[in-house]
Amino acid sequence: MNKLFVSPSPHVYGKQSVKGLMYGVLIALIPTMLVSIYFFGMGALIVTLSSVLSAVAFEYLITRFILKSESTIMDGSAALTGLLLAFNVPSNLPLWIILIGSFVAIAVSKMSFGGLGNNIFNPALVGRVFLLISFPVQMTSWPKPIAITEKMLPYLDAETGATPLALVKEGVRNGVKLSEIQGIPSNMDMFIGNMGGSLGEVAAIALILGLVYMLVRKIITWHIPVSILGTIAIFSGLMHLGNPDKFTDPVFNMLTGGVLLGAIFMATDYVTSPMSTKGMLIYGVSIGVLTVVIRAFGAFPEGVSFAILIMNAFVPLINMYSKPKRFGEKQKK
Amino acid sequence: MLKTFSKGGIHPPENKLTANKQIEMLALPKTVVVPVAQHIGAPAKIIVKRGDMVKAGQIIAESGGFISANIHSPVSGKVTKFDKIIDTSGYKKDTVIIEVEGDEWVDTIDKSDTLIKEISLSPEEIVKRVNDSGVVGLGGATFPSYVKLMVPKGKKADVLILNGVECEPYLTSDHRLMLEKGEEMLVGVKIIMKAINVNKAIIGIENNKKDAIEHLTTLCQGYDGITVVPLKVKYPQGGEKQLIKATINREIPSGALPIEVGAVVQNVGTAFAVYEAVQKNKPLFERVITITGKSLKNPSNFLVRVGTATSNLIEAAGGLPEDTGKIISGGPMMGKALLNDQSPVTKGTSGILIMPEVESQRRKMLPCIRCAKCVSVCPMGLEPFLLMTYSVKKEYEREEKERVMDCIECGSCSYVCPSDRPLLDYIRLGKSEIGKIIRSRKA
Amino acid sequence: MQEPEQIEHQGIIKKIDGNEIDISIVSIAACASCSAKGVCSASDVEEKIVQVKTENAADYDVNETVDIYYKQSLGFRALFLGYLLPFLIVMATLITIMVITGSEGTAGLVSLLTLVPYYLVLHFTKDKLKETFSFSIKKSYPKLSTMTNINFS
Amino acid sequence: MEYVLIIISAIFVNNVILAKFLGVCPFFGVSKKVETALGMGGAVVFVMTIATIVTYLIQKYILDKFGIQYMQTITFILIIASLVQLVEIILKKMSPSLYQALGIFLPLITTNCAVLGVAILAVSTDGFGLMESTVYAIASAIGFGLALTIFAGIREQLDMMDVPEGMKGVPIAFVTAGILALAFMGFSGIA
Amino acid sequence: MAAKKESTFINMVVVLLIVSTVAATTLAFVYQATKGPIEQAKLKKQKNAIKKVVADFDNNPIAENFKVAIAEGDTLECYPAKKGDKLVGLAVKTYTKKGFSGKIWLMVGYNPDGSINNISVLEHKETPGLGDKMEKAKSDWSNKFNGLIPEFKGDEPVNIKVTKDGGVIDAITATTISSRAFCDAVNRSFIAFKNSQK
Amino acid sequence: MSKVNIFTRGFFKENAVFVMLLGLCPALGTTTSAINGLAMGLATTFVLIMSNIVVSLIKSQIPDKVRIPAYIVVIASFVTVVELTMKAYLPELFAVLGLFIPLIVVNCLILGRAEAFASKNNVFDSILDGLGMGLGFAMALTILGAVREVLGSGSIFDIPLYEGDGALVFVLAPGAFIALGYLIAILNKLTKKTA
Amino acid sequence: MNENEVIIATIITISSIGILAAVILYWASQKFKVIEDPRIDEVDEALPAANCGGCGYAGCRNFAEACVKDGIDDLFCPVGGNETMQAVAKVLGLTASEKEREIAVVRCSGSPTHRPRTNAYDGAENCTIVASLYSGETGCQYGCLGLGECVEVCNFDAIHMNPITNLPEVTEDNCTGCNACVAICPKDIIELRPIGKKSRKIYVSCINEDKGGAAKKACAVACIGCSKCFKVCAFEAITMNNFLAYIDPNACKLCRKCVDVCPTGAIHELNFPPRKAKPATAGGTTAVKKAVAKKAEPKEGINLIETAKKAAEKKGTDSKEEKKDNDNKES
Ligand SMILES: Cc1cc2nc3c(=O)[nH]c(=O)nc-3n(C[C@H](O)[C@H](O)[C@H](O)COP(=O)(O)O)c2cc1C
Ligand SMILES: Cc1cc2nc3c(=O)[nH]c(=O)nc-3n(C[C@H](O)[C@H](O)[C@H](O)COP(=O)(O)O)c2cc1C
Ligand SMILES: Cc1cc2nc3c(=O)[nH]c(=O)nc-3n(C[C@H](O)[C@H](O)[C@H](O)COP(=O)(O)O)c2cc1C
Ligand SMILES: Cc1cc2nc3c(=O)[nH]c(=O)nc-3n(C[C@H](O)[C@H](O)[C@H](O)CO)c2cc1C
Ligand code: SF4
Ligand code: SF4
Ligand code: SF4
Ligand code: SF4
Ligand code: FES
Repeated sequence: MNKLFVSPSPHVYGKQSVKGLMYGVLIALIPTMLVSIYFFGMGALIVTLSSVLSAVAFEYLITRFILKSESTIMDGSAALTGLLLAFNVPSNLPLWIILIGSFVAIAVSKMSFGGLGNNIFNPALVGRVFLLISFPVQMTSWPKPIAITEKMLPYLDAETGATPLALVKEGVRNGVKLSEIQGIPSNMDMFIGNMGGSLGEVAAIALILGLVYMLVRKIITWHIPVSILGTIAIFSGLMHLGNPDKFTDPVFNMLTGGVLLGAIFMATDYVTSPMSTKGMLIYGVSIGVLTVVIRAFGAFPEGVSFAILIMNAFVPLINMYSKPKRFGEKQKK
Repeated sequence: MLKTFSKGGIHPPENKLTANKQIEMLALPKTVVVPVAQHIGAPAKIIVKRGDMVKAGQIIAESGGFISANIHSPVSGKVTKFDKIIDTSGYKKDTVIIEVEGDEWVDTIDKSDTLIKEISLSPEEIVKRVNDSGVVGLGGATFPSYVKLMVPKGKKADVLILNGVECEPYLTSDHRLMLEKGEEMLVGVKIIMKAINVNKAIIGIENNKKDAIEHLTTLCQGYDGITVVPLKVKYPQGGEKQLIKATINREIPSGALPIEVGAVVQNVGTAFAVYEAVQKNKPLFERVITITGKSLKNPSNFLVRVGTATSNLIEAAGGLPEDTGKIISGGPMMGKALLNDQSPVTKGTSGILIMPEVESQRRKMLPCIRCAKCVSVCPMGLEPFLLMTYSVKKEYEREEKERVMDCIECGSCSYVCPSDRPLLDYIRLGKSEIGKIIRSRKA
Repeated sequence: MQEPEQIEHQGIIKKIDGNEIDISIVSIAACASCSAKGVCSASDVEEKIVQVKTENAADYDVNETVDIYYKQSLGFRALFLGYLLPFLIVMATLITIMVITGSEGTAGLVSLLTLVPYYLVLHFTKDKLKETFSFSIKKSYPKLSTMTNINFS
Repeated sequence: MEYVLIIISAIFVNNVILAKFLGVCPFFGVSKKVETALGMGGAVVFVMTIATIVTYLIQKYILDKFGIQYMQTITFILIIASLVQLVEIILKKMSPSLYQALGIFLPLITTNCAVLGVAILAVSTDGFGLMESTVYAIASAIGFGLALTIFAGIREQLDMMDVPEGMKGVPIAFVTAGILALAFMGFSGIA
Repeated sequence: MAAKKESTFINMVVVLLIVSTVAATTLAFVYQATKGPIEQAKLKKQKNAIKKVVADFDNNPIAENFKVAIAEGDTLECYPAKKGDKLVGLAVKTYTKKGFSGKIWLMVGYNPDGSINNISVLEHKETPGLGDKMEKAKSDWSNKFNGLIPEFKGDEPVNIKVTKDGGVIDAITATTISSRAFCDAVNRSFIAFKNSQK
Repeated sequence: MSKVNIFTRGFFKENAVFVMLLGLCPALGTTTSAINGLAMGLATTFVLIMSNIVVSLIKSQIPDKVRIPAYIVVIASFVTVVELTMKAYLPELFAVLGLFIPLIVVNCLILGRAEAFASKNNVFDSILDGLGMGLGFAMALTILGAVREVLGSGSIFDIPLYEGDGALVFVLAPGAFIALGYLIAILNKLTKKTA
Repeated sequence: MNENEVIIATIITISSIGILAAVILYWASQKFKVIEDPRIDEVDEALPAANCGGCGYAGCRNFAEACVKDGIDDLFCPVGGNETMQAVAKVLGLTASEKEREIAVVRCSGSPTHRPRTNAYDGAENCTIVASLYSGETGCQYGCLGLGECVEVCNFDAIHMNPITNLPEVTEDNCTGCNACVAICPKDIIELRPIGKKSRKIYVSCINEDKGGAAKKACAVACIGCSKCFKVCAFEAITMNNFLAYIDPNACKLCRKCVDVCPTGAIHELNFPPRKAKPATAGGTTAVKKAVAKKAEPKEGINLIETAKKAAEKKGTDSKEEKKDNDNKES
């Protein structure tokens, strides 16, 4: 007889693995990727590839030469961070800026904290916000989308325009009534992704497809995305009713500025979101509120990235004060 | 919607390979090795001498305290040796070794198959008989059953819940028992009801045993106050807290016993054992054991004498497959991995599972990605990832505050973790260290 | 919600008198982790004596290290009475007088002066407060490892 | 509205610690336990407010009156240092049990950049009267408490994590604070 | 440790009194000594600012300053620059509250014909790297204004506006808010200039 | 302790910013450029030396219990001197450093040195100590300022190094924290190796 | 206001504020007398600041407090040892009693060649967890589990796993005798023993309490309880209990007779000079040990002996495999 294995129970294991989950999210992002190539052409491809590759490379180099530990690049999380970072920047961003972004995401925000699972803040978003504040010019000039069937959009020197949110912000600041602002795409265009913006944030339909896929494969639960979207819808709806000239309507709010990308793919990042369902709801609602507040009153036209980062900081507190309901805990006193 | 418990739970592949295999008698072994500690609580004290001739059903070791149980000889033959034999934990424990000669039972046992419905004994007598017969819980914890039949002063039970859930994958011994000995079991239920003075009993059965549900539902018509409740298939529904929640929607408070919410839980096998003890005067020395495994030639349900070596069962089921990597006593979720195939089966053995080598090895542990899957499956509402961290960092004080002692060790968390973290291993470590601290605090 | 959180502080038993135990605790300054605290007496470490009543005083010995604890809510109540309530009173007075007289000087001065009666009230309710703020004591948990706190050296 | 803007600005947009760099030492020192951080925040609200009221009065009725504004630094520091001690003494005298409870709960409050800095900022901001100064002080203190509490939460979590050797302790705390400040920049422009 | 001095109430009070008095006295003298230079530094700063924005002059514009009302309760200070007796320019100290963070103070210099001669930034709190490009030291953006004569249509400025709003000024990249504020301050100063002509 | 040691330990072994983490507010708040950092460092050094001198001179005259208020008065006086002098002769720099000049008074470094060193040692040693500690502090601020300036504005001591703006964050608050964090990490690593 | 008035105003204000501050701060210092004994700080300074808890107190400072309060008669800092205690004594004006330094010895020599594996453990890598689950990967239920929890808890880099023997080894120079490893080992394998003259020690490197046959079957170098050493010891330093010999370090005169008679080589000698070559009379393993001991640097004693023993018996193909296994485990 061979030597038997002895281990404590349980002796069987579920099918999900870290790799599987990460690759699952990557798969869920494929539709978005395709739409972005459709509208932004070469740029989308180059930015995405360089971001993903550099993120993976940085992680490899850090594990190999600085931490001198086993390389972790195969688990897919670095690639995912790279991909999401790319989805959060304009498709005409110069290469060197992308490299800085993915370096900040991987080295500063992830590996400094100990790598996968240890970071407090969403790496891709830290990378993005770092870039946004460091290189505001490059980070806020968005190529105008052109369907690939008409013409393949080149990488760096595409014609640029503003995002719908920037248009609105600009207009409202100048006291123009919302209904009179020029150049806002139709809801349908926004739904399929025919508008200016970061390359992964534009295609609502593709993002929602990804959400469905992740829900079906039980990669994520509904709590975070639904609570974010619901809050944004209700909160911005109320403000819109209060002053339709100044505050945009809920549909517009949901379809623009990366709300979907943020709610579905970035706020749900396991590592940086709360552990209990109650916590997830608190987290989601807060992100929704912050997003609307930043959009309506702050300097930045879009607020999801900041809202998620700010709430990332609150996650330890949320975890501390919203424990799951223990079995046998006394019901209401 | 089928009833089930509200929080957490998983659904591992069921793999009930032996669901349709009738219970067979396993041939008597040549020798039996009977451990004196087969139950929770104090080990029993040996009362036979070397060389003594014993009959099946004869008491060979006496209960060693309030929480303890008598041990009876499972066979007839000669006591050849008292020895310390490596048990399932690898540590040496006291055993009685008996060389089998014939199969002579103690006279008082009614060996017939006839069903005796009449319950003639008084509750006190029932408890005494159950105690004398060495009946312990067959659901896995091997808690001396008579203790449970004595409702503590000031407490009142109003319902008896029968645990026919058998939520562990692979195992089918309770399932078969319910099908084949349903009538006897129901009488056993009646006896327990009488002992604890309740007039309501619920049999909880998971919906993957439709035949048993049907069978017992029909039989129940003849028994007042007993109902069958089909339950959604979800592990660990068999845990008593979960079962009580699922069937009567009551939650046992942290650290309390079922009686706190007026319930008593017994395994269906225990009910059958009670029937045999009370109506047939037969002590507990044999039980139904499932021997199963994907590469096993002939997975079966056997009626096995306590003390039979595991290897005997394996032989009877077609021999140990080449690719064996692990032998587990019990189910894959809660069972204990055996060091070798020599250890004897005990009253608590509900199954022997042979796992092929490819499935036996754990995957490499990765860092926790805080995916909260363990939190969402924990039926006790705990945060396993946190408990493990506290164990690793030896932060036992905080771990205690996170209610680690509530963990029922169901293993759902380890099962589901995508990072393959040995959550339960470390939680157990925490529980045992904290247990020590709590005891020292009381002392 | 959860079990009542506790606030704990380690102390050393100074005196045992019947079932009253005097425990000395060391309260450290906000800049406690500052590596210069050893040289900086502006941030003096301070010793305070806390009295605890307990049934089983017999279990404890003088000089034993013990944990004093009380409910977290009690801690926040102390915070409220000690700092927040006087703060609210000051603010209320400040606003009222500003609105009535419009004079900053008066408002500022009077509002600061309201602290005097406030503390007097505290003084007169001393005994009642003493009942409220009662601490419990327990044996120190064996510290098996010290947390990896930020190490300022 | 004026006040709302002062409040939002002082708590979020120009957070004393994360944007103005005042009181950084206690920020890194006290932020190990969330409850302590919360309590500290409450106590600082009181101290900062009282200190600001007193220094405001001194500035307006003594320094400005006699034209000796240049003595601001020396006066303020003496006043604030004594004030903090005075509060503790009075509390101890007046209600020993309360004082004990706080002693177990909170670290001592020391004068630091935050209290002095906020007092100076309050009196030197154009258009700030007593009310505005006071509100500003309160909001700054709340901002201080908020940053402290968030940071304490993060630190408690980081203690349980496997931060690489070289980054453990101070460095990672700074990086975390940096990213926190980055996140808080999202508030910029509000107000 | 050096022998510690015994603390008694009296000696403590006395010592502190002495320390305070000595400190106060010293400071008072330092103050006296620096008072002049401080004033001068302030003056020099203002003078420099004026010098930068208007043509050569030989008078003392600061001494000749006058206030001009531009709206109810809102006045700006003007400094006439003269060569001989001839007015060669007017420096207007102006501000705006529309900056990205807080007030911006400018010194706008006008030629007698109302065209802008030059502008210098006195004080601002705009973001380094963004809004601070309005400073001459950081970029020459503010030279864009030189030579322009602000025009108005009613109360609305016409040309001194960022291009986005229909004006002629290209905003500093990614800094529309500061640029806009800058224009606002300039327009305000022009009202003062015009009113001073009356 | 040797004189050399008294002087040098402030640079590395007991560096106020990198090792002892003292005076963090000015260290973060004024280091938007190397020159600002240097100026702040020197201002602090001046106060440190002067207060060390005075404290060590009057130490034996001060009753124990009022030494802290007495020291505070001394320190605050020198801070005011610096303040006035800067206003008079370096108004531009004063405008940049602003609030942090009066805040020198609460810099633990200064009170700490007065307490720990000057109140126990003679004048000469105290000067050395103040000089060492102060210059160490100034050095730290300059390094941090230089790093932030290079990364954030693309220049060093106002000398441009490359085209363009650099990563703006480093001039802003977040960059200050992050840069100091990594500087400390690197320094830890270096000192550990040599040790 | 003219200049003189300014000066006067300054002086008056500051002086009055100064006096106010003096009064308040004086009052404060009266109220908050720091009762903490300054000697605590000094003692604390003298301590190694390892905060290891080896002294029985939560940290060095607590220990310092205890020293100041209770005197140092019953206290000992194992990390700093006698030197530190002298220093502490000096601060307090007391005298410290000399205490012999103690260091950890590992009482198990069941390397894989001596103690075959009977099963493969595959759970969390933590000795305590294994111990609570079952007896371990070998037939000996007493022996070292080899997962190195003792290594993890040592703050002084004094104990390491030898990848070949899969047993922990103590680096005597680093070991402070802090007791951390002793306390954590779930099998009670590690013992603190006085360092002995010239660091020499003789001890039974086994804690197997089974009868000889069973013990020998599980592990070739186990103490089989044959009592030979007991009989040969002239100083009554050896006791027999449960088929296991124990050598009392205080009674042992380091004569090494017992080492020679042990049939399994379970008695180890540490840091002795090499012996003169003598015809190998005792069992094979002992002979090997002796032969090697000649070459071995005295300090490394057991480690080298073990390793060399291993080398001598290298016929076993197992060794390579084992090594690989260990490597895997450590990564
Ligand atoms: C000390 C102790 C006392 C118990 N007393 C009772 C009892 O009075 N009544 C009862 O129904 N069960 C009693 N139990 C049994 C438990 O409720 C439970 O059924 C047993 O531990 C096995 O449960 P498990 O198989 O779910 O782990 C007791 C258990 C212990 C450990
Ligand atoms: C996770 C878990 C799963 C369990 N599953 C079962 C089960 O499937 N069937 C069962 O009879 N007992 C199961 N038990 C044991 C029950 O909790 C309980 O102890 C038993 O039903 C009591 O009956 P007994 O004393 O007659 O054994 C389980 C316990 C736990 C903790
Ligand atoms: C931290 C921060 C500081 C900023 N500072 C300024 C500033 O000083 N001036 C300014 O006009 N815009 C500033 N902005 C940018 C504005 O918020 C906004 O992005 C800009 O006005 C966009 O307009 P534009 O691209 O159309 O110019 C800042 C943004 C951030 C995040
Ligand atoms: C559902 C899901 C969402 C994720 N979202 C992000 C993300 O927004 N940003 C990111 O850097 N990594 C994301 N990751 C990858 C991974 O969790 C991340 O790199 C860790 O934060 C690194 O520790 C995501 C992973 C999953 C499974
Ligand atoms: S083993 Fe314990 S912690 Fe894990 S899921 Fe089960 S009850 Fe929860
Ligand atoms: S399931 Fe595993 S990876 Fe997920 S939170 Fe729990 S321990 Fe961490
Ligand atoms: S000596 Fe003890 S703790 Fe160390 S490895 Fe062996 S069993 Fe584990
Ligand atoms: S080997 Fe053991 S006794 Fe020696 S220092 Fe390490 S942990 Fe302490
Ligand atoms: S320098 Fe320490 S708090 Fe500001």
